[in-house]
Amino acid sequence: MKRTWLTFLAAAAVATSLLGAAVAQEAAPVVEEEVPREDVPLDTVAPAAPGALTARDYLDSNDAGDKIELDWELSPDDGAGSCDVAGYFLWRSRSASSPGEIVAELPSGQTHYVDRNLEPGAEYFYSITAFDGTNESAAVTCAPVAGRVNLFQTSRASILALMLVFFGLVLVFTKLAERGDELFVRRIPGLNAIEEAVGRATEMGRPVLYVPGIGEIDNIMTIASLTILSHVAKITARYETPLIVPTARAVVMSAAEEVVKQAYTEVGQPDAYNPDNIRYLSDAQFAFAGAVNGIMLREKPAANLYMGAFWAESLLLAETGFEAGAIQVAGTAMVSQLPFFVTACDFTLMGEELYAASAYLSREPKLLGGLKGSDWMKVVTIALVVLGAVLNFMGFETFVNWFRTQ
Amino acid sequence: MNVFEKMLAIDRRWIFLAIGIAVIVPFFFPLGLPVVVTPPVEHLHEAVDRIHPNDAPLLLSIDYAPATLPELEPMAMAILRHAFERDVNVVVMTLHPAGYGLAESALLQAAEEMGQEYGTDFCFLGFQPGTSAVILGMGVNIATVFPEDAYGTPLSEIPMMDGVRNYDEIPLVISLAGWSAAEAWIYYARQPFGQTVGAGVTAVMATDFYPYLSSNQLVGLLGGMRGAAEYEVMIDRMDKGVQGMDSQSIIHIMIIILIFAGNIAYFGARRRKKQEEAEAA
Amino acid sequence: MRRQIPLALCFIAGLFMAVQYFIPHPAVQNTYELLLGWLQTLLAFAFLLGTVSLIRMHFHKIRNRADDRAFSWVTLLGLLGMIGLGFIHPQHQLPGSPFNLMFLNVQVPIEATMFSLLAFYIASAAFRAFRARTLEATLLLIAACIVMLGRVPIGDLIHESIPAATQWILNVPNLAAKRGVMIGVGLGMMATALKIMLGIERAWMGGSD
Amino acid sequence: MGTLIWTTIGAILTLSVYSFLYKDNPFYKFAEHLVVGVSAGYYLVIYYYNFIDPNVVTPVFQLRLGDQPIGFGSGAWWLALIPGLLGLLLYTRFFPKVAWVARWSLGIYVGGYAGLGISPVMQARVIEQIGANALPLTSVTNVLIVIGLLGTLAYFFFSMKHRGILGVFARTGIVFLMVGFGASFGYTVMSRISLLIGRVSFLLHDWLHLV
Repeated sequence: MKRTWLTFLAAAAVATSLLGAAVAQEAAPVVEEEVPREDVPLDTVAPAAPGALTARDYLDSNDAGDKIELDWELSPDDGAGSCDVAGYFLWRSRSASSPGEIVAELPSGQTHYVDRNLEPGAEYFYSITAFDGTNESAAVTCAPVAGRVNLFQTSRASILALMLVFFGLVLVFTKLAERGDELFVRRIPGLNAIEEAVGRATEMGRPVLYVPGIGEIDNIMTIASLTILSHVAKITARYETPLIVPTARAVVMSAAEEVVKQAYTEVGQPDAYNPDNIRYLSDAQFAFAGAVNGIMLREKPAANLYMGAFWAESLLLAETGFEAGAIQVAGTAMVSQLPFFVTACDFTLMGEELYAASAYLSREPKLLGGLKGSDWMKVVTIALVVLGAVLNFMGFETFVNWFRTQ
Repeated sequence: MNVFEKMLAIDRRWIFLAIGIAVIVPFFFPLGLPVVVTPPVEHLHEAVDRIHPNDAPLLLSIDYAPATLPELEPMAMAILRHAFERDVNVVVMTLHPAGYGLAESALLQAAEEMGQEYGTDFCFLGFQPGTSAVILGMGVNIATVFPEDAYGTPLSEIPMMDGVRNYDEIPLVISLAGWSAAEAWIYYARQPFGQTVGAGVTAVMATDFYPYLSSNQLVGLLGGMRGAAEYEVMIDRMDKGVQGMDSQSIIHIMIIILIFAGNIAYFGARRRKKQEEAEAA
Repeated sequence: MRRQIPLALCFIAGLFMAVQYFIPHPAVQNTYELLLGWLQTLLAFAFLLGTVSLIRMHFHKIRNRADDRAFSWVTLLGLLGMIGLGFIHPQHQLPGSPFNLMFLNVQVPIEATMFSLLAFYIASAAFRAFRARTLEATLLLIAACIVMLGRVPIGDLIHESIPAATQWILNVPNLAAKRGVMIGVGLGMMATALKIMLGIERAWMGGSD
Repeated sequence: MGTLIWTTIGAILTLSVYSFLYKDNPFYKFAEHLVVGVSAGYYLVIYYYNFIDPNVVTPVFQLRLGDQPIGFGSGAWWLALIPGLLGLLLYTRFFPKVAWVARWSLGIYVGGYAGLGISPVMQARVIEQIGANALPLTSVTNVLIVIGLLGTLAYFFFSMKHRGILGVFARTGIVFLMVGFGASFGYTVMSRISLLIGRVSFLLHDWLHLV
């Protein structure tokens, strides 16, 4: 209690001294208004009006035309003259006849403002006045202005350009592949490991666990994982080894059901498909991880395959799987989780290898085309990086700035 | 089985037990290992120090969720204590739907400790959904985004908010977050409005934030529990951050010893095996 | 009908969403917001789908008198209890409401504790898997040890250059590798997205007709 | 009193999960099954109030009653029926004969998100990284970063054998990758231990008031 009082007193003391200093130094009009002193007559002289006001479309060629940028010159009384400008009122109207409403109250010394959330393309009339706390100056107006509604955001041109180059490459190689050109793809280590792991599980008469990550179906890693799942399901169907697929997303579960059912049908084992083994567990990250840990210890799969998007649960799964004595193969493009899979699993498909694996396994020429396109895009990227370094060294900034997007 | 093989075959539950003990013991017997303060923390401390007492407020956005509470709450406590000790006014808000209760409890605890008065020294705005829209909107007018505080009082009736319209009247924003909220403050308050922004993030995220420091988009940065510990050292009030550092130091050293032990055992056992094979042949 | 319509819808939705990024025109942006709302709503409906299969799975277990059916009851009661509290209590998100209390005192502690198991697992993984078998593995191990030391106060005490070394590892080799993976992964993602839109990659449809 | 009961529940559940470190047991199984149920219920309520209610239920009912539109600016109430219908189509998978209809919704969903991702991925993961990496080669550090990036990219070349110059770069790449992985592992340790400290603090301080 005592402390509260002391603090309060100290605060009051500091506040008073600051207040005093402020009044003495600047004769801040706002303070004057709040504490009128009787010996000073009220200010009745309005400050001089601000100088020329200009308004133009903000980000001329980049936005929806709903922002307008305003600049003005300071009032002669702002920081000079009678030195009593407290700030400016910015007025906006849809017609020339009325000043409209105040859209912003700006502090003295400021000469720039961006008015947002306007109706795109509509014409606005702006005016500005200076005020000293009691009086307002005459208004300064400017020509009416309208935001321009743009059809293309030029600051994103580099994105579009590289995108078109990349998609062009992918499509060209896809066409080549369709025509029957042989496309070489290097063998990805770790892919053999998947087959070995499934083989081991069969020998031991124990199930295979396939976790397609906790990403949604719209996550590209999940899609790649489903392609790999189809391959794994065909092997387990042939060996008649149970395949357990726990999922964290309902849509992924339905897609996984379709994929596995189809794979079993294709190898002529439709009856071996057990819908109870494709399970939805929980959307909550650690509830899911906990439940998968339970499966590992209770149903004792001999091979654990983790393919897809994983977050912090990666190590929880991989360490429990190790403790349960399973062979583990992981694959993810989540950079932050790769270290844990690399250390805790027997094999890991790193980063892009996950996508490459899905294309490799499907053996579909069209999918391989995408891989080849990505490779050539990497060549383009390398060239750009080297070029950037060289040009930067030589002092050309424009090139680098082209890559700074909004 | 020789000693190396025994080491390799050790039940990992012994490791778990050792980790458990290493975490619990410093709670009862603190080691008090010295914590060296690094520049990013020092800069944030200075930025809070520059705010005038009982004037324009510090805006503290407590954006963490329960999962990252242990790393980020000590930061919130240290910053709040520092501000309150200097009688700096503080406005607290949250951008995380689960952050409401966490932000409120940290604020009220610090305020009670330091004898601060609601409304005149600090206030709590609560939660608003729509991260980027909230931050952008506050740059224009805080009262349009938060017309009233968390308890239904209009902002105009809160004494300390008098004259506080938007970022122009806020000398510093600090965001404490375990997700992209801290970056959102950089993108939507620092870039368009030139607002001074500081951040406190988890240790995992901290490395991604160093570029913002070097480009001056952040005035200072607290990274993980270590950042909180350093701030506690700066304000000379040790709490959970410094406490945690003891456990952290012990376990980090322990893991390094484990790595070495694992390697010695592995290579020892392998050599032994090779010798045996050579003898057998 | 069965394949063509979904593929066409997929293409149209994908094309629009990709192109809107470059067109700030309000007509396009408003449509974009509308469509985004639809996608989010679809997500919510899909979530319900998961809940239905969760209930079905545990219902089966109980009906088939599985050994651990008692635990299926636990799941079902937890689920129904939470839904009940959420819909009966109108202000379910406010602090102090039963729904919120259940979240904070049941879900949060269990999830947070599961998360914290990682502290134990990280130690056991370090012990059994960090082996200096090859040059690459040795580098991984050394980098990990230096960074670990550089993050705690005791590192400063051992040698003053450790924090600087840590920062260098994070800012130079780590940055280069992360960037490389990021670019590679980014290209893979875009290629896959394009293939999905064009109907080349159709794993999401399952296989048959 | 109420607080004590709730804290005790949280503490018992915390200890139940930790018991898993010793071995799988009924306490862990209880916590595991409970959190699966509770979290499903939690998300269901949250998703309903955040997405289905504002995007479907409220606009349809309110606009029919002639109130102000909420959620959709364009105003036609039937527009809000579309996401609802698409959502319901997902449930056709419970009826094998019409199960394929669910693909219509799925097509929009998968396609929409695939398209949505393309441009931001190009921007954040490719273009900005190239821009950030266009460093003047005036210091050892910058040279190393450029070499590391080129090496890592070379490692992810799939359509050529890793021989010759490509092989050299790929080998360099894997060296950088491993150092990067080691660093990530090392700096994650602190966060994970913080979580454990948090739980221990909850048990010792908030629950038992020992420290």
